[in-house]
Amino acid sequence: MLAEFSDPAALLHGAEKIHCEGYTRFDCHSPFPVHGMDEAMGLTRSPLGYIVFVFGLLGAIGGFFLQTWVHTKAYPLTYAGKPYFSWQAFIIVTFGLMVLAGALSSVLGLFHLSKLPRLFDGLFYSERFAKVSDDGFFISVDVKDPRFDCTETHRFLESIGAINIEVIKSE
Amino acid sequence: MSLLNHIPKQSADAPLDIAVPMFEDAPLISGNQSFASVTNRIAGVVEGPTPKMWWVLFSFSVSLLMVLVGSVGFLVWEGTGIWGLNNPVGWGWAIVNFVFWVGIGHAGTLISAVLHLFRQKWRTSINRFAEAMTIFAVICALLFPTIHVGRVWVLYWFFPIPNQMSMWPNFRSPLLWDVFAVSIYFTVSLLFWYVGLVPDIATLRDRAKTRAKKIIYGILSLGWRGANRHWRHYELGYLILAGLSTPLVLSVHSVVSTDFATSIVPGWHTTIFPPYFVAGAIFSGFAMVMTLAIIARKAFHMEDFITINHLEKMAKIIMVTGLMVGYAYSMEFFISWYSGNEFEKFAFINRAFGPYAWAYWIMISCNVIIPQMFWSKKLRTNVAVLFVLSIFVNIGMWFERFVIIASSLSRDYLPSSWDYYSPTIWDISTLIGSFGLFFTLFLLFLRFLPMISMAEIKGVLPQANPHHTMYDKPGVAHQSR
Amino acid sequence: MPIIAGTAGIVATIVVVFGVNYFGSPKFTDTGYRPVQPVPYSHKLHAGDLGMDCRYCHTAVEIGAKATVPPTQTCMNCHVLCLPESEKLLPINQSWAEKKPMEWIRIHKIPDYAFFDHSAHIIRGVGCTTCHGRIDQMEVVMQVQPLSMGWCLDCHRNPDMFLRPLNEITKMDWIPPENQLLLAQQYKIDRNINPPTDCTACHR
Amino acid sequence: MSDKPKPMKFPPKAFQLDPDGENLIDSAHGKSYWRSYDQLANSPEFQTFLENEFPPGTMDLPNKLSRKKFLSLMGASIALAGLTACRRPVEKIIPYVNAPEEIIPGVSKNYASTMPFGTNALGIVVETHEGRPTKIEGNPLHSSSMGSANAFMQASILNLYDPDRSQAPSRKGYEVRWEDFTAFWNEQLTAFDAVAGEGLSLLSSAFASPTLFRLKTEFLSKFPKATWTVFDPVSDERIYQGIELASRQKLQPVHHFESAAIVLSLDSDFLFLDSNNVANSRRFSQARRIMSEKDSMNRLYAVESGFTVTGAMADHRLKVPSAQIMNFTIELAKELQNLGIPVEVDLPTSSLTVGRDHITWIKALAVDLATHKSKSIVLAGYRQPAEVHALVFAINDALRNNGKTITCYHPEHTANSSVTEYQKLVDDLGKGSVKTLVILGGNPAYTANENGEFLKGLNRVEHTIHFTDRENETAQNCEWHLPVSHFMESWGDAVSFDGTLSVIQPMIAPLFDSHSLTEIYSLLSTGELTPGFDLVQSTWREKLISGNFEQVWHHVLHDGVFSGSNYQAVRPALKNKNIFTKSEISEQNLPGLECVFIPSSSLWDGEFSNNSWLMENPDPVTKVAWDNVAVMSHSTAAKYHLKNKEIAKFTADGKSISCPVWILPGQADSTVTFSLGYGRTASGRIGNKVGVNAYKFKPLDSDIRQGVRVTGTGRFQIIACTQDHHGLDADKLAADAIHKRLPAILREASLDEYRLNPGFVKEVVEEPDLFSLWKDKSYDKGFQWGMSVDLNVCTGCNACSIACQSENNIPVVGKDQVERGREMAWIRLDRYFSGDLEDPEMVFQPIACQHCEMAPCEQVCPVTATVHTDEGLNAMVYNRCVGTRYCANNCPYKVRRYNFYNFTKDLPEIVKIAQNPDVTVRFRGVMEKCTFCVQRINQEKLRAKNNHQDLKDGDIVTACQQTCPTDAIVFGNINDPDSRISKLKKQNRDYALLGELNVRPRTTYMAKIRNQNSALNKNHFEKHIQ
Repeated sequence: MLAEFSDPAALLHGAEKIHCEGYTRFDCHSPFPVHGMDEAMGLTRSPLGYIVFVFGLLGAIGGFFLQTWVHTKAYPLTYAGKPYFSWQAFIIVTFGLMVLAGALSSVLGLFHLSKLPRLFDGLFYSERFAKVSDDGFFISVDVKDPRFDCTETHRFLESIGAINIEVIKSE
Repeated sequence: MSLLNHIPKQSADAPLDIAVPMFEDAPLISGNQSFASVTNRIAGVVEGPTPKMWWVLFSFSVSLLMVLVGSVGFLVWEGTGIWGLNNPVGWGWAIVNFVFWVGIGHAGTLISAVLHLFRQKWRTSINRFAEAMTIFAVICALLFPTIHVGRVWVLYWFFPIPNQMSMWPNFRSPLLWDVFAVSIYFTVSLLFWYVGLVPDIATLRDRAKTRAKKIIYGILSLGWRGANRHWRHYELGYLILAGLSTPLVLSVHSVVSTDFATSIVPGWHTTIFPPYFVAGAIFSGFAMVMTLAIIARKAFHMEDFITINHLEKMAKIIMVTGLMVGYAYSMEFFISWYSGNEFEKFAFINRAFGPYAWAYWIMISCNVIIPQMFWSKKLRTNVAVLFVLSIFVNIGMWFERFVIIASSLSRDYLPSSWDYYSPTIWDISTLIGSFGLFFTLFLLFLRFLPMISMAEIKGVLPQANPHHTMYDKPGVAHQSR
Repeated sequence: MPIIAGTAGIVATIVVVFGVNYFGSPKFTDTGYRPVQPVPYSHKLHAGDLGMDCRYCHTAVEIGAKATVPPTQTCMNCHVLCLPESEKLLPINQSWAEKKPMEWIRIHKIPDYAFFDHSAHIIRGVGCTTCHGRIDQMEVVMQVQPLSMGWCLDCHRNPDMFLRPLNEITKMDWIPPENQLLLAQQYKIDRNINPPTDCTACHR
Repeated sequence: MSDKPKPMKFPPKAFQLDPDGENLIDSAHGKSYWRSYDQLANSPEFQTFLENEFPPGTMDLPNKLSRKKFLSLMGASIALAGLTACRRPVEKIIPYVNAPEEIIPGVSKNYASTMPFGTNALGIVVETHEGRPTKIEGNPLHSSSMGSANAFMQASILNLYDPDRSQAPSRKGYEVRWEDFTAFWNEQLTAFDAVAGEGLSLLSSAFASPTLFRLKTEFLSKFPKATWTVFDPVSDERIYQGIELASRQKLQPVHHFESAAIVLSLDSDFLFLDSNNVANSRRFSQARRIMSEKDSMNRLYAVESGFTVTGAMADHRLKVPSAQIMNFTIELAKELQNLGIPVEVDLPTSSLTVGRDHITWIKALAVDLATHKSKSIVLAGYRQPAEVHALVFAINDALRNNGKTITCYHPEHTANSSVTEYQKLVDDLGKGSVKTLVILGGNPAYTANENGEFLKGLNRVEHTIHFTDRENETAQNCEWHLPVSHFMESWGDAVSFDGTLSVIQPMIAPLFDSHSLTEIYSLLSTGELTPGFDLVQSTWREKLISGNFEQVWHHVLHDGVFSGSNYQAVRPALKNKNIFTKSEISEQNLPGLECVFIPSSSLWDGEFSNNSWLMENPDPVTKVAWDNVAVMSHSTAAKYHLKNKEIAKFTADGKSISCPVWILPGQADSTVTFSLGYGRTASGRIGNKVGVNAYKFKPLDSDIRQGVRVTGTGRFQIIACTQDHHGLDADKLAADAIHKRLPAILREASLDEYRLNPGFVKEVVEEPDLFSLWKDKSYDKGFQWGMSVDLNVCTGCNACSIACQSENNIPVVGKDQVERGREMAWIRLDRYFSGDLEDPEMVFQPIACQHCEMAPCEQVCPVTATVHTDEGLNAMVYNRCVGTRYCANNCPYKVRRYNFYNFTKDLPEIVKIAQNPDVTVRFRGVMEKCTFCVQRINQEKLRAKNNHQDLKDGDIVTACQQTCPTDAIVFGNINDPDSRISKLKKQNRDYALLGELNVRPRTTYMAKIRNQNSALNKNHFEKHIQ
């Protein structure tokens, strides 16, 4: 069930209310991130940070060990009379690989967490929903939500100031 | 990773107008825009018919691109001998161009990442094509080290790939650091750019008329639904990327500078190089953004989004970094004198008064003297002046690299091996050609992707703030739509 | 989904890298090279069944860089008497009569910028079969080892298993005895063996 | 090198196709192949030709051309038969049909032989691979090379493989066979037999060879009325005349510099271009070399007009126009007489006004000579008139040097050049009294065609027959042209100045349809071609060797010399008081310039003009390659408003020449020096139309032309100069920097200063205490290679750089590339001037890779193409190089050379054969540099190890060290305290160039010391210029 709201503020209040009402499987859609929405929907902080941290660390360690191995084990050669293991020289590449691993993991991670890519979603059946990326503000409630009841929810959404509500049947 | 710890608090309830005081005056977006109007204006550019001007520019830059293809082809066929290089001067225009393009490639990520971390909202209007510019500039930059080697076909030896020779690259070589730094910088910038694009591509998808567009944009937008369960990860991910790119963007040009700083050539061997190169990079980068921004806003009537106020802010940054660069120039002289090292001393005196004096003084006037005009608000806010000056700065910065490389190499330790370096037609054609590559890519971007981040613009409109005073009395909101 | 994409990407790169440098390497491209020679000369017959010593034909192997392919002369030493009429030998007889050199097809080849010296290895006690395989069992000779730089280095770094008593250099069926590692230590001292891994050892 | 020279009974067959090399000629396809090179390049004959005849490698892909393939199995060839196999191109192995015992494929053999040079013989040892000569070195047993070789000897190997040599005889431009000529000549012989040779004239170059001399005498006895003229454009004729004038004897002087404390060189370049220069250099250096401040060294005074290598070595140099050397000598003689030295010659009155302080100069010099009786040498250059040489003889006689430091010999078997006879011949030609003219070598149409008289005369001759190695200017004007073999293809013999006999033995059968001079000489008298081997042997059997011939002969071939064969020294006395016909020698200050003509340091008299190595080898003094220039002083140029590189027009006596000006400090004012040998028109692909033909302006009977007027044309010429002399341009900035740096770069002191302060070398630059931030790699085990260069004896003669080029397959890049600063020389000679601009001192510094222990180049290579070996070599792995050129940028010595193009691509097949199979030929886009001759190191180490020996000090000799005529370069194991190298490095003159950079070079230099006369001393740390 998809309910459109007039503006970010309305959406925010709507979200707060429906959250208090005890709905869980609902989501708010807006063309840009609305501030305070996470609290309104009672969402916790994204775990992405930890993922990136771990991968970044792996990248760094891997990079450093690669270089150390190459110059001390694989084929130890003398350059300019310097020691085989000269860590100072390895720092830059280590750092680079850390950033690379971090960046890749953060991008892959964020899409993974937000269950994307998902090229086909029920919501796309709605005509109005196209506005979501322009200036539409919506709340969608999933049928699977325990509190979901077609008429109940409809009335409730109206009560929290939703304009034109529609029911999407994704078969 | 201390960045991550303070992120949630900020991202949650950061007051909207945290913007640094100097930017408080004047609204970020003029013309009393609404969400819809933003979308229409920006997406309109992509959806509307192709302007004649675009075709003219495009065909021009493609022909330049052909020049590049030609010169590179001949280079690979004949060998690096077609360039003006000689024995003392082993690096010429190719490396100059490389450093020049990398420098330009800095502004984009800097604007997006650093200014994002500092929550400089005014960046939203320029970050998108600044990022695009970065990526295309870095592509040009990567081209030069690739083609300047003697045997392009064995270039893969640069990468640690297991092979039947059981040979590995030399991780001690600054050149290898370079390869890693720049290619990683390219990858990260690309990711950063794409992530930023996703919501806007979704917009294009939703507005697409033809089926083809629907499919292409549909796939590219990965089924973005603007759901808050996306946004929450998205915002953090974007922030982390910014957090990662910030040290990266600062490191890249530092690494590039180590090519010179870690070698023993007098005039290269100075510890001041990393900061000085970074400052120079930002300097030239912003100049290039300025140039492009002015063209773009004129061509597509984006005055409302890229306001004079944006340009002025960039002008200020250019002036500041210009002063840094100027300071570095003077410091080089001081240190070489203070070191008492005969070779160092000569290297710099030779720069200013030797055979390359002409280049040196072009550099000084373009990079240090001319930017001083930005002290006057009048010039700072005059689009024409800004445009001309930004081009001067670009020229100046190219010459900076030329002076550093050519003058230092041409006269180093043993006078017996001194020799003068002058480019050949092929050096020149390759440089010109690289601009062709750059502008071709850039024009394609302007045509097929939103040049300004709609989502972010909307985010900084006053009515985007649910806590905004306008929402306290009912009805106002409706007017605003 | 992105995880899959990510891992898939990584796996793909690894596959490509290793694929290329396996299928592109001499190990794949060169080992097993077995061209047809102008004369169906059988090493199996001569070196194997007749048990001729390698050095009867490859004379310079102990003194020079090159093992040397024998001149027609060498063939004729025997073949004026033994089966002079065999049509297999026609090209040889022809070459001898017309003083036209034989054109054998080269099998074992290392790049021009790598300098290999047979005498250095033979005199240190590296046997023929180590690099050329069981020639005595080859009707038609083929390359059995990659002769790649990595392969050379493996032995130069740890030659122990390949050092022999000097009188068994050309022994085809030599296999390292149980106490090989011990013997190797002794050989290394006696023959002053310390294989270089410097670039200049082979490249100049 | 390693194995002792071997005797060789028969020329090894380069063409194994044919065991009894009768139809070598046919098999070589010489004519067809070389005549139409391009069309035939892919024809089947060409293929078989290469496969069978030429050693392999000649068929390699151009960009991977590798001499190593020469070593491929049985020294036979590999032909790429196209990509028939799916995985790699099929390669053919082509063994011999029957193998010569001598040759072990891949193992080089050295043979002793002799290089005839004018009337001298230079003993050489030739390195051959599969019967293919690749490298020439001096023969230690031979008195005139003493183990060393100069640039000409080194480069003569390339003349052998010169694709522009003529391939077959021709008559009136049509190709013929030798049989045709012999037939023709027999007719001639019968005709001339009747008239005892009336109207038959022969013109040959000078030679010193028992066999040739025997054949010449035989010929003249057969044809008493025939004339045999001997002529060379550059010869010592006047020296002999002078000595004869004074002593009434025909004598050949040989100078023993090793036992001379004082040497005075009057316009003589005895260390570089005058005859016997190799032996001179070696002997001179023996008296020059010092091991500590306690040793004494000789003192060299040079009086000359143009700066020469000898002048650069001089402790005191006085610039005097060549024409006034006579006045100078007279002044000196007078001064000596005043000092009571009995110079018993009636000296004419003369006056001399040159230099600022020449009076004091002469006084000081005279005193020095007077106090070193019988321990000094005075010698004059061949350019000086006979009187000067006579006077010099008298002076030496008075100083009792004759017999002590100078020995004289009665030259036998020698035919000396004579201008007067040549002029007489030209007159005869003009008169038309010559019916048949036979020219044996030489190129008079180019070298001696004053006013075109020679050619005019030539046209009046019925039959002209020219024997030479190529269709040169003379050949083009002759009826018959018959190719002469290179000395490495011929049997012959030669005798050196001191009479040492040696045999010329062929290293390879003639590549083309040619015959040796020996064979040709006998052909002329007998009318048939006798094998050179028999001719030489019969000479030796009859005339030279008494006793067991076979045994002695074997030794002669083996050693390259007939030991104990040298002449008896004679002790001539001064027999003639009135040398001078005139009683008054006017001060020869004619108006206008004095032009001096010297043989080119690269092309000699033009003989080497098609030799690319020499052509690209910069002149030691001017550093100009690929051109000859008119050298003049700053003030002279200023006086006539001439700029550097400006083309100036010189005119005198109705002759004129246009030549680019080259301003050089130290040239005597109002004198100009021209190099001969350039401006050839029929030399070959290298030598044609390069530079200016100075012979056109040179008087036939003199090397000096006076009263020359000059005007600038305002046009400038591009000159390929390997070392710009900034100081001379208006570039004050550079000049200042250079003279600030020079004292540290090239450390130098006078002997007195050195004795006063033996440690001066270390004090020149204050080095910060050098430490590194990491634990240094220790190089204390095994061999640790190092090199030491003694600047005190290095003359800057360029021999090392040609030897290096020959040993290491260094490509020639051409004038354009040299001009763009892309020359490839691995070892270059840096030349600096010090002192004041008008009268400076010149110093040389050979610079090759210094093999730094902390090499900046290694640090920066991204692909480990250059790393350090455990033996301290800075290894350059061509095949790993990607070509970033970063290493070259980071090399403070700028010794790394980069292959900007594929420089070996267009090399004619035959030239590729000259290359060293033990060294990779570099491909496009890779860096290269001095390797300390790592191939020699490896070979010697392997040889020692295979023979279970220890490597002795001196076993390994680098190419530059081996050839150095002054033994200035020493290479060895610095880890062995007893090795020569480590002893040298312990000396207090030892210093590391740019040592303050803490790169720790393995090559170090020994400071230059000038043994100055305290009466004329100059302070050495004054203003320097380059």
